[in-house]
Amino acid sequence: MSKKCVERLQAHFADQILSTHDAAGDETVVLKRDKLLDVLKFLRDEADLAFNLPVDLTVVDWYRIREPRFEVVYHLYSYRTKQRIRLKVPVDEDDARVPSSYSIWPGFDWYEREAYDLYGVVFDGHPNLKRILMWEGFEGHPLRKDYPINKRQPITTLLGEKS
Amino acid sequence: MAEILLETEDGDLDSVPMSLQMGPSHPAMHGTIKMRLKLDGEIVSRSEVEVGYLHRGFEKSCEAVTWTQVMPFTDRLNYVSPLCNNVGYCMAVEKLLGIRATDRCEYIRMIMAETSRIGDHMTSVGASAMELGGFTAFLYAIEVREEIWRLTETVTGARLTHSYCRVGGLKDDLPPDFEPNWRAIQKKCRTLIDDIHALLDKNRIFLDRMRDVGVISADRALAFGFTGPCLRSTGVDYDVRKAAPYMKYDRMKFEIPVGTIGDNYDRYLVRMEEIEQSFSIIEQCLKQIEPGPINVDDGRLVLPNKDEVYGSIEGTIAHFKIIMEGIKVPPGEVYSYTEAGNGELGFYLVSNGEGRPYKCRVRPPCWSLMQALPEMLEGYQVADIVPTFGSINMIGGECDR
Amino acid sequence: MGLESNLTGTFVGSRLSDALNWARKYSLFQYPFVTACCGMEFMSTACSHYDISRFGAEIPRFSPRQADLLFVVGTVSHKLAPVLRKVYEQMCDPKWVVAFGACASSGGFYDNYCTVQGIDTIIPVDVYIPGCPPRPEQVLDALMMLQEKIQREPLEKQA
Amino acid sequence: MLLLIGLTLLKIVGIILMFVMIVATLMTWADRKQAALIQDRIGPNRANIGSIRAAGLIHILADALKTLFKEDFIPRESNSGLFGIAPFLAFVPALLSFAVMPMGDLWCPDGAVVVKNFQDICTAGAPMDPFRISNMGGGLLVIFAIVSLGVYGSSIGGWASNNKYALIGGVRVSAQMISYEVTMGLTLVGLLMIYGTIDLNDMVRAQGELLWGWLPKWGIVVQPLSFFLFFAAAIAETKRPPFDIPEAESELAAGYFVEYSAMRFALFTLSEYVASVLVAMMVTTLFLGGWQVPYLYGDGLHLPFMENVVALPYAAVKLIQVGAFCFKVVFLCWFQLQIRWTLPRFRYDQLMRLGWKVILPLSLANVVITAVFILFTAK
Repeated sequence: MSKKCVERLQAHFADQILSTHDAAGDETVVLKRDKLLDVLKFLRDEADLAFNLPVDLTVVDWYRIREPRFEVVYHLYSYRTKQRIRLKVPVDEDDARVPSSYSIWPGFDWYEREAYDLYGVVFDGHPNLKRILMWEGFEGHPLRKDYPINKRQPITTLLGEKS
Repeated sequence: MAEILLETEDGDLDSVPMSLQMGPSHPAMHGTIKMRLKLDGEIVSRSEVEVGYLHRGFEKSCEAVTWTQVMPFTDRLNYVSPLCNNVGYCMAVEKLLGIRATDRCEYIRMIMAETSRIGDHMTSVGASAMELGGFTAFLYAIEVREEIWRLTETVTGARLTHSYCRVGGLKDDLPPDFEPNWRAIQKKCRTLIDDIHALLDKNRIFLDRMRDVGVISADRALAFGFTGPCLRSTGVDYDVRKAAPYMKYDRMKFEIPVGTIGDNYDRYLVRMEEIEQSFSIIEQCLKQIEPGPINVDDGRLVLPNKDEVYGSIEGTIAHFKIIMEGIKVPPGEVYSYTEAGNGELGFYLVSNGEGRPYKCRVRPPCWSLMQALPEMLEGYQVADIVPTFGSINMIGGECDR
Repeated sequence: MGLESNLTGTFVGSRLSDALNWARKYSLFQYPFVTACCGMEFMSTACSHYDISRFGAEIPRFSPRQADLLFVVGTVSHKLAPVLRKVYEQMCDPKWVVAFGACASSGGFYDNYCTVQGIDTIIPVDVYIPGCPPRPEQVLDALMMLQEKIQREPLEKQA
Repeated sequence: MLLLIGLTLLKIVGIILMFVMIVATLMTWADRKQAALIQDRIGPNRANIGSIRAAGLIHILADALKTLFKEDFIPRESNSGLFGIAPFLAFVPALLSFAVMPMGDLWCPDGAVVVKNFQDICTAGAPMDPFRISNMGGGLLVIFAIVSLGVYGSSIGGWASNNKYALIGGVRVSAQMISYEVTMGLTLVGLLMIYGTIDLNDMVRAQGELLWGWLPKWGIVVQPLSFFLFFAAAIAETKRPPFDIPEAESELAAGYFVEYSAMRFALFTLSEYVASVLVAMMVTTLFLGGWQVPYLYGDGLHLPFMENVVALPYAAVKLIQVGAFCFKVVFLCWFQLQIRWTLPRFRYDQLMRLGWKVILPLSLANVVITAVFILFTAK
């Protein structure tokens, strides 16, 4: 169903597309980071694409499995044309930065903050990029594969012992 | 912002904005939200929402357990409608596996998901009424939910955290007396729901508190990623069950109730109407459902019978392998979405071919709703925070995960 | 009130403590510190089917100053822990704490980076309710256990 | 002189302690039980003395005892003097206003006769006034004067707590109570014009007259609109739900008394219940005929359209009248609870709008209509 939009993207941003696939019927486009915002804007504004509902934004950490380590994953939906698409942007660990899509969909505001909080991917141009789920002063990014699951950083200890 | 507030029209009366912190432990904040408010008198001039007080590491926990063991974690996402989450997760894994559940299984899943949805909407409506001081309506709503929970308990064995679904099937079939029980409960619920309608629908105070409060336009709602009753209250008829019918929803006749202006009262009405639609869907399911197997016929996914486990060596080994190593899911990634109580509940699963999820991301509908809250509150009064926040139906487990 | 130390052990003291404890156990104003799933069962306990009010414990006071019983309902994360501690400290004596559900009692199955492994690492707890979430009957049972416990409390503890 | 003081003290004990306080305390119980009834529950019933449970009445005792021995906390950052005195400022005025409430008619020690307009006149000697504490003239004004003092307790308490929630609550209290006092006063003007007095007992006596020979001239009959307006405004004045905006539990946690614990907190809540009793008494006195029982006068029942009088002893009549008054008050208290458990809470500005834009203009219109009516009928 959304084959068409992949073709549209290929026609317009051929140099930006690294690869495409449609595992289990989910159309996926892997993009370069450079002109990401242009691609997103294109997806939102073109009448036959009209991806106006930002569905989901997350990061996959391919620690020691793949290079580059992180993949920022966008899921978009178009209410008008009933299409869905998944975009993936691979970024390196050393340079884990992606331009913020806040200006295109305000709905990605918290998703980007969450990705920053839990994975440490920085979204350039985000107006308020700070931790959202964890508290200020938390060290590290818990959803990275190299963060041990039960490494705790307690703020309060037992009553009586002032921490 | 402060500077703007200090300037009044004639410039002679200064008003200093007051900052107020609401929550996280505040009766209206569900215990898990902190709001920093800038107040100009009683008017909220700016607000900032802080979440994360119930972050329980859903994703990290899921990565540490097998595909099947994720089920209890999904229960505790939206703990008001846990069966919707169960179904959503199972469908995601099944999509990744490339299988489809049996017909009977899908009907049962639909029935159970819809009962869960009724419970969810009842809780939401009741809680908003309670927060407005209408404690009686709240208790009526909880009574409806209680009846439904008692029924689900006979099916799933648990009142709230069911873990009822399994990849490729269900824990158990419906009990034989499910249908008469459901009819009896439906009757009881109907009278209670009528009572709630009578208490609230035309109540002048309730109307005044809900009408034209917390308004959001359809465009803004879409841009914020709204789904579910909150989006539908703005007039957008997006419902996953209609837009991309999964299971047997394509065989169901039901309406998508939509609001007009996207205020609290619309959200209330949409929820109340969806309850009616859910009743009708369950009715249709019960008519269409036919006897048959509830699990797919695949020894790699479904646990063997207890007879086989104790009686044959193959059964023991199969049981052991599935329990200890988990079912094997082919490498790949998938995004599967269903309509949960609050909107589109998406699961983005990544598998590397092992018995555990490599990544199990959930797209919580509340998350998108919550980030629009400051916009929905701006310019309204302190007292309006309560119904607006209530009508969003923020569920901590789902929002913070 | 300063009087207790003189009365401890005397006949008057023990009668006074009996009467006081009796009053306290039937007048538990609760502060619901509700965070997660257990909150749903907490609502059910308050609702018509189970009706916690029979024990005189239905009045929620959202100001910790006026509450006697702190119900910690649901998972407490490290981010929330200081808040819980503060609420506990703001409560006026005498006060009791009920850890409602597995998460509040022990962290439940959330053995990970963000969850407090039982609220007894932060504040003292009087009654633990197991279950994920506990059934309303269990909650009522816990309430009755707490009432028994209150009845047995010696006078000098009731400063 | 000593006798007079002793008698007044006895009346204070009788009326305030025996009646008002007991009704107010019972209201806390009735509140919980009524809620339970409406919500298909049982409500408190476990507290017991021996094997007596008395349908949960014993819970009142438990609550009182517990509150008495709870830690009395004064926040360090608060203004401790004002903080400590505020609950009494709220509670005492609420009790004071009962001083002028007539629970029964004047008592003639040497017998009385009923004159043509159905009022008893003493045959010999001066009438005594055993059913109200003080018979100072202008009872209605005294009540208004004292009730308006009550606002100080709440708003000072809210301010002295040094807590933002309490402050918002305190500000809301003052706004709400001051505006509703205006409306409350105005709704009664029509009544004053009809009865031509501000003495409460005289008003009640005037309500004993019959219209067209059968309809008691109660306030609710001659001023029906004013009855509803006054009742609404008076409930708002008590700060009880649905007008509990100053303490709005879901927004302000506990509003102006958020920092109060133990007895001081109990005094605030109790003063609200006492205010409810006061409202019930005022409505009874002004609109429901006070101690009047229809057709019952000093010498017995004067049923309409019947010539002869069903004779009753004078003392029995007076007793029935006091009983009728108490019954009406208790009924109205219960009625307030019924309202409380049915309606959601107003919003602050909606409450103000209701007061200033609905009740006030309506009561003004009521005054005008009454005036015109009186003008024409007087001719």
